[in-house]
Amino acid sequence: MRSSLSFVALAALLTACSGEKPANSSAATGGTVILALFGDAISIYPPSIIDLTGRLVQDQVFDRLAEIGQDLNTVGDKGFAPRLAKSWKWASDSMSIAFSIDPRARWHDGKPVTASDVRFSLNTFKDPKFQSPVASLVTNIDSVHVQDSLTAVLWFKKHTPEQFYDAAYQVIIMPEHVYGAIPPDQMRTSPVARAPIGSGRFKFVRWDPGERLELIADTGNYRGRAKLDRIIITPTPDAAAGATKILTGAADLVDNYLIDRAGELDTSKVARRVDWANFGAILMAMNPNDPKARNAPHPIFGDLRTRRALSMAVDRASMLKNVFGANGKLSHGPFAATVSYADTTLHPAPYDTVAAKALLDSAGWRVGPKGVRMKNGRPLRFSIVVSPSPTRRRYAELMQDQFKKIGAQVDVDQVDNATLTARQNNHDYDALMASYVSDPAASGLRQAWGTEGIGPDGQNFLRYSNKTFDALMDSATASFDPATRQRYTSRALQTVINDAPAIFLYDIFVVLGMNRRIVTAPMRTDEWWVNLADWSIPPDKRIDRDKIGFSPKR
Amino acid sequence: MRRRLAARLGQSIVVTFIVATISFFAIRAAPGDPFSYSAKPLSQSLREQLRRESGYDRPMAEQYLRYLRKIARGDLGYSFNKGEYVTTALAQALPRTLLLAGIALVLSFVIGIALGVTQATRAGWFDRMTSTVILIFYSVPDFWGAMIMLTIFASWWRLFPPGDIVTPVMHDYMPAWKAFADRVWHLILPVASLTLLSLAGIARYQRAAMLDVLPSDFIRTARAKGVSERGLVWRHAFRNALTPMVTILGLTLPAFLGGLVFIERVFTWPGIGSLAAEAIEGRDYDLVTGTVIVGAILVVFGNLLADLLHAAIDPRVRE
Amino acid sequence: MADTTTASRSFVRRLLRQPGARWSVIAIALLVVVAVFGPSVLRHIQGYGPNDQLQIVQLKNAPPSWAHPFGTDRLGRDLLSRVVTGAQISLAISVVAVALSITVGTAYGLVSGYAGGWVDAVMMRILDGFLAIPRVLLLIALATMADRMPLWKLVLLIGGTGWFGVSRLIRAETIVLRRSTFIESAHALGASMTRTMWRHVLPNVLTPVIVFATLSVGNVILLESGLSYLGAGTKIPTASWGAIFNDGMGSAGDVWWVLLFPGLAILITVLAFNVLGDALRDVLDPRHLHASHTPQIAEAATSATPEKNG
Amino acid sequence: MADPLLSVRDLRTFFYTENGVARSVDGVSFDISAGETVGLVGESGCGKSVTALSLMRLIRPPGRIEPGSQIKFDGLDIAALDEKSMREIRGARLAMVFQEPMTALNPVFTVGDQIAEVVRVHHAGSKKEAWDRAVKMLETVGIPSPAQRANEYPHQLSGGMRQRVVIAMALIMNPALVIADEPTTALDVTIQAQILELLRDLQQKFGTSILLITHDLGVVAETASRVIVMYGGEIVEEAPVSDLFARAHHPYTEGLLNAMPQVGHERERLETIPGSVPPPTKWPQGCRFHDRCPYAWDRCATEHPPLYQIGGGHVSRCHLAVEPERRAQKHEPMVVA
Repeated sequence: MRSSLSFVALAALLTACSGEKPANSSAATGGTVILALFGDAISIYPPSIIDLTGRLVQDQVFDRLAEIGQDLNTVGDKGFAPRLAKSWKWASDSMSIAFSIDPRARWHDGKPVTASDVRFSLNTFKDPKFQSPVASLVTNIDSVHVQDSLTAVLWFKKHTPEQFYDAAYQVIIMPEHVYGAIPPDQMRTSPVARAPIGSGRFKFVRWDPGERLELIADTGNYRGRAKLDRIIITPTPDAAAGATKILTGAADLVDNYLIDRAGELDTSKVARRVDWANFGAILMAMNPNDPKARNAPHPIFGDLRTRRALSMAVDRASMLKNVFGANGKLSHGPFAATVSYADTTLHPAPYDTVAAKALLDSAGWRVGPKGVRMKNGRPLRFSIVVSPSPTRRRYAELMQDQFKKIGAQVDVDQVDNATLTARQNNHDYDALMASYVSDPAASGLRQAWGTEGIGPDGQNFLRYSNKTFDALMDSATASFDPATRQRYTSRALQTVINDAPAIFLYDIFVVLGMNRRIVTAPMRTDEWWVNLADWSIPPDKRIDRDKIGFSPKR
Repeated sequence: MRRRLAARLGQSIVVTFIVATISFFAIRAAPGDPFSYSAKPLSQSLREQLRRESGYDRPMAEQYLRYLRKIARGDLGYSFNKGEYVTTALAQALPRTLLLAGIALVLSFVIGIALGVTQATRAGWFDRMTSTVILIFYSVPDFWGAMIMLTIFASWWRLFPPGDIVTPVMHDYMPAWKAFADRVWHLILPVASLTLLSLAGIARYQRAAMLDVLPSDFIRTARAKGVSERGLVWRHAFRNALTPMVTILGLTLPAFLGGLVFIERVFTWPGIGSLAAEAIEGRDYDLVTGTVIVGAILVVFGNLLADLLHAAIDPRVRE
Repeated sequence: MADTTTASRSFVRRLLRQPGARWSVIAIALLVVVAVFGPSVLRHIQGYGPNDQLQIVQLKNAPPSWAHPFGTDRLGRDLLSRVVTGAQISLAISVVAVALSITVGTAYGLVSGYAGGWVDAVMMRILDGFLAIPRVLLLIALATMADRMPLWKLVLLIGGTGWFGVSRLIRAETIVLRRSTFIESAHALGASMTRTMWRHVLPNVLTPVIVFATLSVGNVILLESGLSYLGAGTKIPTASWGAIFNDGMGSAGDVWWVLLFPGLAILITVLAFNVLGDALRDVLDPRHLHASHTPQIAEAATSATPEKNG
Repeated sequence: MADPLLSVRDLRTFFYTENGVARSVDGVSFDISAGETVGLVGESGCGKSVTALSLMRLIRPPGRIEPGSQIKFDGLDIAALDEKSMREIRGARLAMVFQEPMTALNPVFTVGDQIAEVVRVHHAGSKKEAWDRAVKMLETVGIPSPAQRANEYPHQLSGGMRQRVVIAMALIMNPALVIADEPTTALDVTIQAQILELLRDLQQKFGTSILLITHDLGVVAETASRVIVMYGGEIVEEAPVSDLFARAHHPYTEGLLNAMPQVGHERERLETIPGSVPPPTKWPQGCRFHDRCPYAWDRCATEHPPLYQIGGGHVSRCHLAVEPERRAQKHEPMVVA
């Protein structure tokens, strides 16, 4: 293990020596933007990226074959914009698509992008050794045929509405000559995985974990030079420190401004407020199984009446007001309202403590001494596992008191993120405050709530399983008619809501603190950073750090 | 003297190994291993593979021996969360911590000692007032004190930057003198917070030590020789009161490093303290033991240094 | 008998004559009264408890008023009843943890000092190891590694990491006494080892231990708040002062009451215990620093003085 | 007779403590001539040491020399001198040898350094000259290989050696008066004799006056020409040394003499003065010794005796001077401890 690592260290040293072309900023381009993000990237090697910071870096440094449109349509290729593929051609039977690589596209080390890079990337994403979280999404791609150096033909196992989305969007194209040299099982500890080389409009410069990650504009990029010169990411886990940084101008963007203090941004002369809703939603998952005896039903949540009662016991609207003031967005069900298949006519069971108590009575939970309900000598007591996120913790605390009022005793178990992930993966919890990012595609819904998503590599961590839902989703995803798809999807969503496997609390709503000198480009619902290369800083507003250009460092 | 030094050195190494042992077992007393808590989604089979590779499937005794062997070689393991060797991460963080802690330590001792001596020799309102202020600083939680400093001097009154070691980006493009000034500018708030919070304890000890020494016979002798008050305090009493202070220096080091965890956290200073907090949160086992061992080495060798200083000051312990 | 009462009376008088001691004794007495009776009295008067969320929308971060003299927090809980309950919880945590530290430390020191030889050497090296690890680091490591943390576990952790200094002190005193003749004669008379320890060693170390304990109480309150700040404190919604303070962080600057009142409570309490500890030390043991009878004890005494975070 | 070197008049030094005002020295008057050795004796707590410290102006708060006290030394009124001028006198014209050689020396400086410091603070030479003088002085006080010893620290020297160092420190500026406060108490008997011998030699050599403070009359007998006995913050008897040993007048002096072991006169046991010195905050009414006095009668409890003249240079503060017949009525003292 040691010797192989020193070998890759040598490789990193060699790549680090490749020169960067000095070029100065002009009226049109220039500027350094400092992003104070909540967390540092865990990984910036595309197949193993799992966090938002990592995705942000990936989306600047790498390209896909085609980019999803602003409307986030996932069916067919409507709205998709060319990226590395300057064009594509569907086979008549739709079982394959031929992508023509943009001949101008170059990797950041100067080598041209080729069709075999596409094949390499797809194989890498599918390789189980990499443990890619998207591996299961690309199973429908059968193989890649390199027709010529600039034409890659992707073959599919079956014709599905979202096959183009799967192929063009889910797979990040990576240079074979850089990553292919390293055996998959060594990628984890390889320095190459930490110094990415891609084809995006920004190129990677350096990463000092926990401190800063730096990207600069790729001046010769085939899609045009980024308008900014440089992006610096500084992890700022302390939200109060982040707020201070943005208000003093030490940072240009904070991705999760303290919601209680959002008013400060409205009055600041330095920073402004940008509201951004994404595909995320927060729910309180109720484990259907007993965490101690894995396959037995959960002694409390195994009963639908109890789950529904608990859902009705919490005043979601008031909690939303408490946490987000007037700005919050109430969840409608197991989806974020921003996704294309969302149905905002759906609603979880209403807040009704009387009904909730009656339901609990009917489920056999009788009020016992000290006001805690009992059934067969067992108290109605469970714990909610929650990460240190201030809003989620606040929700857990609010619910704790509301559950108490209907006779349920709740412990709030605050754990660090690592523990939360571990317990979520091991199903070691009663209830758990989880963030749930809706896939823009309806097929993702099937992965997240369908029986097929259950399993160690699946996304249905809740292990929700309902045959009706599965059948409805099968019908929805098989249909090419949007109206029919939506009808089936809505019914499937209603099925989940009726089963109350979780309490659907709120759609994630983020306040970005942004320096006033920055002119942003359109932000997409799933990723605010997606057009970062088109953000700019007007010449008259540039400050010292915007003017340094690419002049070599001291 | 040389033999004593050798003995103390040997003792320090033994203590370091004991610290390594303590952290080894303390961490293994917690449920799971690094791979059951990894933030990365790992499949069961990969987890097993990693466990095998890192030897977490072996009996505890064997793991312990392997671990000791590694430590003796100076290999503190690999951080999976940071993706680098623990020694690399520590080598990066340690100079920053030493810079911050070193300046603050020297300042808090110099100011604390000066204050303590002045208090001890100036009974009355000055002593009472400073004692009260010092006691208040001593009774304030470290992180609270640091946060107040941050709020006042970085948020309200924007005199100093709200964290980081240097101005991000711009630092690299500054001329040498400006880069130096930038470094100092970033150091002021964390150093001031750390100094204020630790000098309280030192001033208290110094005051007590001076009050202990001042009534001594040899001070009276010196006075009878015609030595001035200043000579009495700063030459005769001070040298003697310094002896217990050197012991205090060694003993306050752990507390000082503990305070550093909070200060580094509040001022986003990426030193050993931040590294430790990060490692603990991420259950980065090797990194946790690594930071604890390095912290202990700092303490142990700080004590050794204190011993040498003690001998330099007090001829009675020199033989 | 009369002798001891006059002795203790003059002790109290001397203690109260120390600067600030009178003030700190009053403050601590008040705190104890508040801690013991406050929570139940308040609950009786107000009709709700410290964890009850009164109105999560209307009463979110309400400023101090007649109904809520300390204001309310962001969950619409009455801050006065939380701070008062916090007095009970925080004082209980510190007192129990300190008692635990002293018990463990005394036992360890006695055994080590009495056994002597290689047992002592090994025990002392282990102690050196513990003393070399910053306590905060040790605590957060243990606190975050151990998953769930009810109150008793927190107490166990804090108490379990606070005994190193005191056991050194006890050991030093034990060694001095073991060597001294009256223990030898006690042995000659056939007194058992435990009896010897109880009768002779403990009374001799009582003074530094009392001082240590007093100063430790303030120190533990600081530690608890520090742990809460790092997110490793007691279980939600337990109203310890550290937790209340932690709840208040992240609120806007105009919601000053959520930080001020718990902060003041911590500051005043720690200050009172520190002042009292100082006064006790000055009265009980004027030669506290280095003028002790043996250098060994002097060093142990300084190391046993609880350092902030130490 | 020429003006005495030191002339103390009505010296009163009080300490303002929590338990009341301690009148440790309460109206003491005496003279010392140039070249003379005077012994000042009494039990501890009688005010001898405070008298010595008052002469050096080394009384620290809460103590102070009361206004009206007069200490004329070498033509200067020490009691009224400013601190700076006083510093110039201390160590130079007026020096002191302290009781405890163990603690009187600063443990962290070499002995040579500490002796040379006296020269340096009085600006009597360069650093080098001061050192050389210190080494020479060490030789003078009889320390072998002084150049080497000068570089040693106090803890490396024996008790007797250390006392020699302290004496060297006192004498290096050739002062007019040396106050030696129990210079031999902490030493064993053979060393004691050596130190006393040394003091005598040095006095002859330099012509220094010495105020020798001791509780040991034997020491006085060997060294001093005149003796002052203090009790209760007052002088109770003063006489030439031979006079005092032959005709002690005050019952307290008598008690001290009886408590003295005498060579050749093997006694069964030494007599002790019954009772103990009362605290200086509570001197008894009348004669301050009356509760311990074997001759005390009612007058003693009410009337404070003045210093009666009893012979040439012999005074005593005892009513026996006017009612000598009472000496026959010896009885048990009123207070027996």
